[in-house]
Amino acid sequence: MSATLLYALTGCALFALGLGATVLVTEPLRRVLAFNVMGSGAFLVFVGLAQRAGVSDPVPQAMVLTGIVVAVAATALALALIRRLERDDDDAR
Amino acid sequence: MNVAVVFDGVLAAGLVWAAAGALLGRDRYRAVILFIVFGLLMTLAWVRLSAPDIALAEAAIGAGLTGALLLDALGGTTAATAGRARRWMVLPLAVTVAAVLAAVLRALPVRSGPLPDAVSAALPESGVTHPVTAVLLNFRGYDTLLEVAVLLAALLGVLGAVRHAEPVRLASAPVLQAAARVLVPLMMLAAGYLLWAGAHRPGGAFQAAAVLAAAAVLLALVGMISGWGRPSLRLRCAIAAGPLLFLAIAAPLAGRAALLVLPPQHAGLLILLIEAGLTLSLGFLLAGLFLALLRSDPVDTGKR
Amino acid sequence: MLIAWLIVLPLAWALAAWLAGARRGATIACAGVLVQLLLALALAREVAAHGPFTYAVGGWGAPLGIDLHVDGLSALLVLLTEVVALPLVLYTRAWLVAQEQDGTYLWPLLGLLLAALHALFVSADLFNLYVTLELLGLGAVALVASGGERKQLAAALRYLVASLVASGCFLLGVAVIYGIHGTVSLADLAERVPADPTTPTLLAGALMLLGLMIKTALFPFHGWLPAAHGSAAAPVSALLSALVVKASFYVILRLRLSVYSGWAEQLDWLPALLGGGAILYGSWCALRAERLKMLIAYSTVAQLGYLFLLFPLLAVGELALTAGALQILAHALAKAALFAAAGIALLASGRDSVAGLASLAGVLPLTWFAFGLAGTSLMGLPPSGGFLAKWLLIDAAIMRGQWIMILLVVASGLLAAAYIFRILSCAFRSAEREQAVALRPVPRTMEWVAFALAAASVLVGLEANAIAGLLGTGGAR
Amino acid sequence: MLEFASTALMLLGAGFFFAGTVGLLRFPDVYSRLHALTKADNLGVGCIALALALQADGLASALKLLLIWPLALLASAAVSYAIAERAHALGTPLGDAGADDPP
Repeated sequence: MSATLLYALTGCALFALGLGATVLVTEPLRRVLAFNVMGSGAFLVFVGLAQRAGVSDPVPQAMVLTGIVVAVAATALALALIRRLERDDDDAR
Repeated sequence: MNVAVVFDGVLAAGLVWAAAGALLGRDRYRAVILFIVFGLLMTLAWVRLSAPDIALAEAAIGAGLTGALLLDALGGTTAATAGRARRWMVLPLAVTVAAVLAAVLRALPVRSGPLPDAVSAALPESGVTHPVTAVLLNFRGYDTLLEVAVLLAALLGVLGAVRHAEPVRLASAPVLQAAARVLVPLMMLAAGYLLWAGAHRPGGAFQAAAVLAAAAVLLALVGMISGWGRPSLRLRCAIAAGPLLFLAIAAPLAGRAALLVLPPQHAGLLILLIEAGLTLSLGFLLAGLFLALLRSDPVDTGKR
Repeated sequence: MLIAWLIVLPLAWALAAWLAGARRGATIACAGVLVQLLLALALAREVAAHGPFTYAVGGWGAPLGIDLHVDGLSALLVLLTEVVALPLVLYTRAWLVAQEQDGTYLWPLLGLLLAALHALFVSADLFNLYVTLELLGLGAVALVASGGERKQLAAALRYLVASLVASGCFLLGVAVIYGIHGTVSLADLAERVPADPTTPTLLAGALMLLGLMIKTALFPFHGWLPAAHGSAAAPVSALLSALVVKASFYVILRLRLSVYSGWAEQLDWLPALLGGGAILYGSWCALRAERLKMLIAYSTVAQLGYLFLLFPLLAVGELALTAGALQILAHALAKAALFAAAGIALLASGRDSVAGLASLAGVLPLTWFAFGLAGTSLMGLPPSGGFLAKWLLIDAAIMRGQWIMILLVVASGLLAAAYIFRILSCAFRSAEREQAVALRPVPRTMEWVAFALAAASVLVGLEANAIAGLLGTGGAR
Repeated sequence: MLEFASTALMLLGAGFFFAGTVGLLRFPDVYSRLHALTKADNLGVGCIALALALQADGLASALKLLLIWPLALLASAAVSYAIAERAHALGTPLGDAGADDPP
């Protein structure tokens, strides 16, 4: 059980935790945290699994780099929507 | 050898603990702080997986920018705590899914795919010596082109959603401004170094852009620059310049046979050009994701 | 070369439209989509003449670089994207003027969305598909939210969370596939995966399928679609229902035909079962819907389920694929026409309830004609494209002896007729005509666009052999 | 010799971190905790950076490692000022041992 595979299995745990929390927790901000954790889990599995034989592989690393940038874009959009929804709440109250 | 195994074990446990704390904890403020801790632990994990580029990106973007966005979002929202009812259902579901995934992945034969050798074989013609940058900007440059489009879509979505906000300028704090005056030039220097180093060492356009964005976030927080209302034409041109340059280089123009063909003899120069353009534009873009969302300081408006 | 421009051009004019501001942005968008339509026509003609071709981006070739594979089906869908996009761009321009809104963020987002659609239909690389799906999802969410109203923002947030969960599952599937086979190129995987039906590959396939089903809003996962398509602006929901939702279905079809073609026969009943459930549930909700756009959105849920009936019949070969392609074409055009007409009704009467349509009885004849024509195509009455799709599907079902399938196909036609007549019946209720509310003038171009889209949906039936020809040369293996 | 010096510095750094954490847990109010954190931890960072610099392979990487220390000092000084100023603005009381806040 090499170290990289340990990180791949941690990735599975994080993915499952994130998936469960995104689906079940109803509070919007917590859901943003959840799908970020889910994404990080998937990235860990991507690199951990690809490098389980100990050979460092640049292709999944480049893909995960793309994934992290996409994740921050999605997070910013989600937070903007939450901001507007809760600003309308404040005005409504 | 076992010290490394202990370290990995503790780090893996720490990751899961921080993630569970962030997602299932009661108080929102603690959750965001734990999420930032989770981002920093992820950075360590990427270093252990010998992926320095991702560690840089995770620290700058995953923990840094996302953390700043979350803390800023936390300021205004009412401290409603998540409904207890459905949260206990998360753990059993997570444990079963994780068990299934782990069981299947453990059984896989331990071998490495063909691509690492293919990359090192094609590296000489890629124009750069660092494999990750070669994959990111030459072999799979098409993914990066679409990824820049994703960032643009997100910025347009953010600006479209909060467009009515007039630009906000936080109260200026003289001491912090002094610190910012020292830090910001150093951050710009670091961004330039990361951009230049990307060709032969871990670094590159996205990490450099994230550092530039961090400098802009710092300036905004200390009240030296204001948030964004409706971005002026100059700002929009700055953001569009990098992607347009990338498109111009990528498009099959002037004899280049196909999309994104970088002739080997001056591929290095072209990649540096693309990366420089992207660093500047994505720096503004990532900063824009934060500045468009900037809110007035809750303490001043007494909305505690 | 054509395909490169079909991806670079929309990105370029999206940026130009953002820099130019709202007013000039509209003209840039119209010009851009017009040029793209010509490029798409040329691409379709080239594929029909020389058959499918593979295009190595950056010149590096499959496992290392990214390949684009253009065959009959993808050329047809790129052409469909442009055929639907051009009228909708004209419609949106008139719609924005009538609503006194400036589309500063609408035009660039439209450009990014079209680029994502083109890139997705021709991609032959799993991770590239992930990035295009993500661009499609974020672009669609941003478009839904660009309206600025509260219920649009709530629907956009729910759509975004569903889309991100789906992308996460799809990405994990890609990660596991890369871990096992060391490549993400569809061509390489098409050789390796069918010969290796081990559980990890099956698990990766299940994860990808789950993600794509959520993005296609198939029955148990359709929760986000009615709110998003129902509350978005009319042209936006037309674009989303006609094209964006179909993109992830196309990816499922592409994976099923090439990578998971080996031993997927036993699993084909699952999508068909869910598809049947979607037809019944979607139609039932459409019958009960109060608001007009919600009715049309639930009709999308039903018609998408209809597409999934295709899977058990794929073993028949070309016939099933042609039926599926026709159904995608007919439904895209008909649904775009319905949402366009609904937008006109909303603009004119100011009320979006189905009952509110009665105040339009006897007014706006062209819009009612568009409703009728689009309805015939959804119901599957001859000679519309919808009818031909249903006919070919029944043929394939008879060949495979799937009797329940025939029952479902006919039932879906009847249920579609039921909720379409709910709309059309309002046209003849002259009783409510007297207390008609003061109707606002509707720009003629909007009515002509709705009518043109509906007519195109019927014409698809007449042009079927040309479509079958295009598919025949390039039918995915 | 170098090996011995860097391990000694490493242990010293760890000691400072330990002291900082104890301070964080034990001190009564925000202000004194800030003291513990900024003072002890910064020395810890300094020692560890020095220890690593001794073992760095080249002068360039040694200098880059040493650059971490002033940056950490600047950052923690600015951050602790901001926290203290905000805590004071929100009127968090001084610890029970301290005298009342001067008017």
